[in-house]
Amino acid sequence: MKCKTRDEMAQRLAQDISDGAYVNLGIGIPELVTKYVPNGREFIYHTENGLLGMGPSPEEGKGDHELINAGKRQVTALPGAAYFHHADSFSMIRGGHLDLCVLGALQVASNGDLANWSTGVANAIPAVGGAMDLVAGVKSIYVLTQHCTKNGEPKLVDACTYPLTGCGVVNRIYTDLAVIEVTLKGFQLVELSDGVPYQYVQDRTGAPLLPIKE
Amino acid sequence: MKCKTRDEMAQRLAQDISDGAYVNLGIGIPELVTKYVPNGREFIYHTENGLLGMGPSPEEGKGDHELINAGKRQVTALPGAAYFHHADSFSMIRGGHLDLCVLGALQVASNGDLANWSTGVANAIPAVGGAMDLVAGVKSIYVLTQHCTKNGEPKLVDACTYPLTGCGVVNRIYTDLAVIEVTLKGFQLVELSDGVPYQYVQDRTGAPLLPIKE
Amino acid sequence: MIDKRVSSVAEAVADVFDGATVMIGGFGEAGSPIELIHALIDQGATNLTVVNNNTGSGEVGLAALIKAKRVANMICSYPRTSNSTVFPELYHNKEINLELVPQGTLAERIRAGGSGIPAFYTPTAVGTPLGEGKELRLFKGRNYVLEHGLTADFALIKGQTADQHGNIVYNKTARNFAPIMAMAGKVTISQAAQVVDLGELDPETIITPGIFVQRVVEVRNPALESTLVAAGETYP
Amino acid sequence: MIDKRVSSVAEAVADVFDGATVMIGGFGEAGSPIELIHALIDQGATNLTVVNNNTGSGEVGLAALIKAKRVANMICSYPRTSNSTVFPELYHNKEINLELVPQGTLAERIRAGGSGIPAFYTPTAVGTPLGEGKELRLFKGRNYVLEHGLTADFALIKGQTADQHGNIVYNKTARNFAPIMAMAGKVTISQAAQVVDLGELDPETIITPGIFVQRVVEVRNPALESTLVAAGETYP
Repeated sequence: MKCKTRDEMAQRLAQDISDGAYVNLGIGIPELVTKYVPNGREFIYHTENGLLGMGPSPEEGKGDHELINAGKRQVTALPGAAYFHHADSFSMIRGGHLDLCVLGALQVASNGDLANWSTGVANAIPAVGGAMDLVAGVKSIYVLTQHCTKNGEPKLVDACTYPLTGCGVVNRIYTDLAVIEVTLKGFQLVELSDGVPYQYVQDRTGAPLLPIKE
Repeated sequence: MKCKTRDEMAQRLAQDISDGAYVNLGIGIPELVTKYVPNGREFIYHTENGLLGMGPSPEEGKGDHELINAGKRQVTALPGAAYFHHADSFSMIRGGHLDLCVLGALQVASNGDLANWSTGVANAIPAVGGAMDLVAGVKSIYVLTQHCTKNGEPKLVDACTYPLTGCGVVNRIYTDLAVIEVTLKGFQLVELSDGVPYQYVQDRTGAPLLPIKE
Repeated sequence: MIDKRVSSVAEAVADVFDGATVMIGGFGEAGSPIELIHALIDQGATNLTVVNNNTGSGEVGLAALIKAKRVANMICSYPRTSNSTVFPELYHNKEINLELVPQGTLAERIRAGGSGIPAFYTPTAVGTPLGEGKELRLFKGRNYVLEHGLTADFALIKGQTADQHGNIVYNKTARNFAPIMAMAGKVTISQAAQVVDLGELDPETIITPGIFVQRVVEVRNPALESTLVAAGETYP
Repeated sequence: MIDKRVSSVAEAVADVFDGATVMIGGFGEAGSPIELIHALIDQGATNLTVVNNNTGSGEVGLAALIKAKRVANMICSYPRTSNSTVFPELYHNKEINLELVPQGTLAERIRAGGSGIPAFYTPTAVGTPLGEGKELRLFKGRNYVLEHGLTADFALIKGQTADQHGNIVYNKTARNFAPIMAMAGKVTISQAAQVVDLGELDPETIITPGIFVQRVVEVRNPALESTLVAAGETYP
């Protein structure tokens, strides 16, 4: 049984992105997707703070403090890039112009509900950023996450217990164990990681997992 | 008795525009205002089709077919000018960023209602352009018009009979006979053209005209 | 390699379908994508709903499309123009419907449509015939009408310079409705006088980012409506 | 001669009053008008409502303004940042109120405020805690929440190059909220690394037309938040 590493998860997801797609990558594991663009394809990255055509991090010392991504890290701008203001940036998001957003998750429910911005702890400072806009507006939402929390709790659940980011928004989930589609009937297994048994994944999933369609 | 000419009307109005004002001029008599900017003042002209800092017509043969004003005549762009798209242009208008709009009128009512886009004739093709946005959004609306129609009917009336452009929007009226402020009490005479008697103007005004305040 | 260039205006508009809503850029002749409109006339799609500020002039461009009776519904702010005889005739014969929208409301509806905003409130047209029948609502003591976002199956626009990603810059007041129509069109097609290599446009000065544009076609010396009208040209 | 230049950041913010709503540009350190914020700290206005995407970092700029207890209400999308200790402390002590707004809704509310749109509907936050208590409405079978336009008494922004009419261009992603805050501020004050003569900015490439800007002040070598924080600087 071979659970996928974070890099392998990102690589697997990248295979499902079509050539020419406009993509917004969340902070964390989703950023690894840029390392695994399949041969012959080109993706254009959008960062909600006002850049389309985002390139990799600059060489040490060659960056601009005012050329950053949504994670506030320095990036570069590729040929064909464009800068714009925040309202235009979220017009792209809310208006359905982006093809794909890849996000992390605290929980995903079998009806596609996503919780990824707050654990709802009473004393925590809430912070949402652009997550709610992204899930409400981008054509496809792929979640890239470990199948379970560090404590072994399922992240794929029957109903989210954490505060929601959006209702019925997630299309696909890529984990260390499997690729799962969110359908009207619930979680639909698409693919298992090498040698991972179905039951192993079902046992770690908090809702029924429909077996791979023949 | 000396009724003002169109040029004199425009010149009189121009005296009431403060230095640095952002001004939108309607088509027709209002365009004459640009000829009479008082010494020491500078106005910045906005044309709703996407230019701030509009200058005079180009020299014959030196214009650009795609540098036009709202009346679709060729104009020029002065140093400090900026181009923008239609939504931004009407953000300026609707958002109250323009100081003054000077418009012609079919009728102005004593409550500030303006009718200037349609005579309501059954078979006419209606056309409104940006007039309704301008009167709804610009800080001050000055009407520049002959006091009466060609048939001698009053244009300043108790209530408009033509379809409205906006309700309670007109601040001041500059005619060949007088300068009139629209107040909560109705038409308030501010100034008479040289030698024009009060009664002469009142006779040609379709609503009570409060005499000049002492 | 992402490349949105197509080789002809005919190819660019090939899939416009009967009954489509088509936004067409331009304010008067400034920004009017005449070559794309003429290609649309050749292409034959009919029963169109067209969104443009005006209705064209003479018998070229938008006026020619209307004269060819391809346009069932016209959404615009100012259908009367000098040299505009085509629209009035069809309108009086009840062969074309008109939805008259104040210019700023038209612009905002288009921008809203492209921005995923289904509806908004505006002070424009309150208490006028164009506000009649619309939902009124008070905010801070002032009345506003509810207006709805507007989208289109296709948007035809005219740029000055474009690249293969669909980034566009415009010429002066030819910009007008093009950037917002590009946002509101499901398929946005831009003609441009020049298509340059990627990286030649400064990312700081791009007006329409390529994400809003699906096809770009180079039309090197675009015709001007007024020149064609003055020459008595008609299309086809 | 129209000339919106003022000679110092102190003069630029002199009339900010207690209880004012102040929009402050910037996303993280990109576009943060640090010198204007520091001038505002010196100026002393208090009980402010501040609109910014974040809450600053370290103890300079916005974080320093908050630390000085001048900010009663914070409207932002992401109050947590690395190196952000000032806001959490005051928040936990209930010395500052937080209105949390999704980033795109925040941007759209600011743009609406500057555009004379009192309210609009958005799909963002429907069914989430941030949509609770808000008016819901169906359009074409989908639910949206009503959101209101946001304006400010003052907007403090940072440009790259400006002219005396207040036209502004920005540096890369420092643009972020500045153009829309300029629209929404009754008095918009921009610092700029360079103020050039009228006509030097290309009218095609101006991002913020001067009509949205009331004051411009040249700040030649603006400080960067991260540099100050790394150096352990505090203000005042």
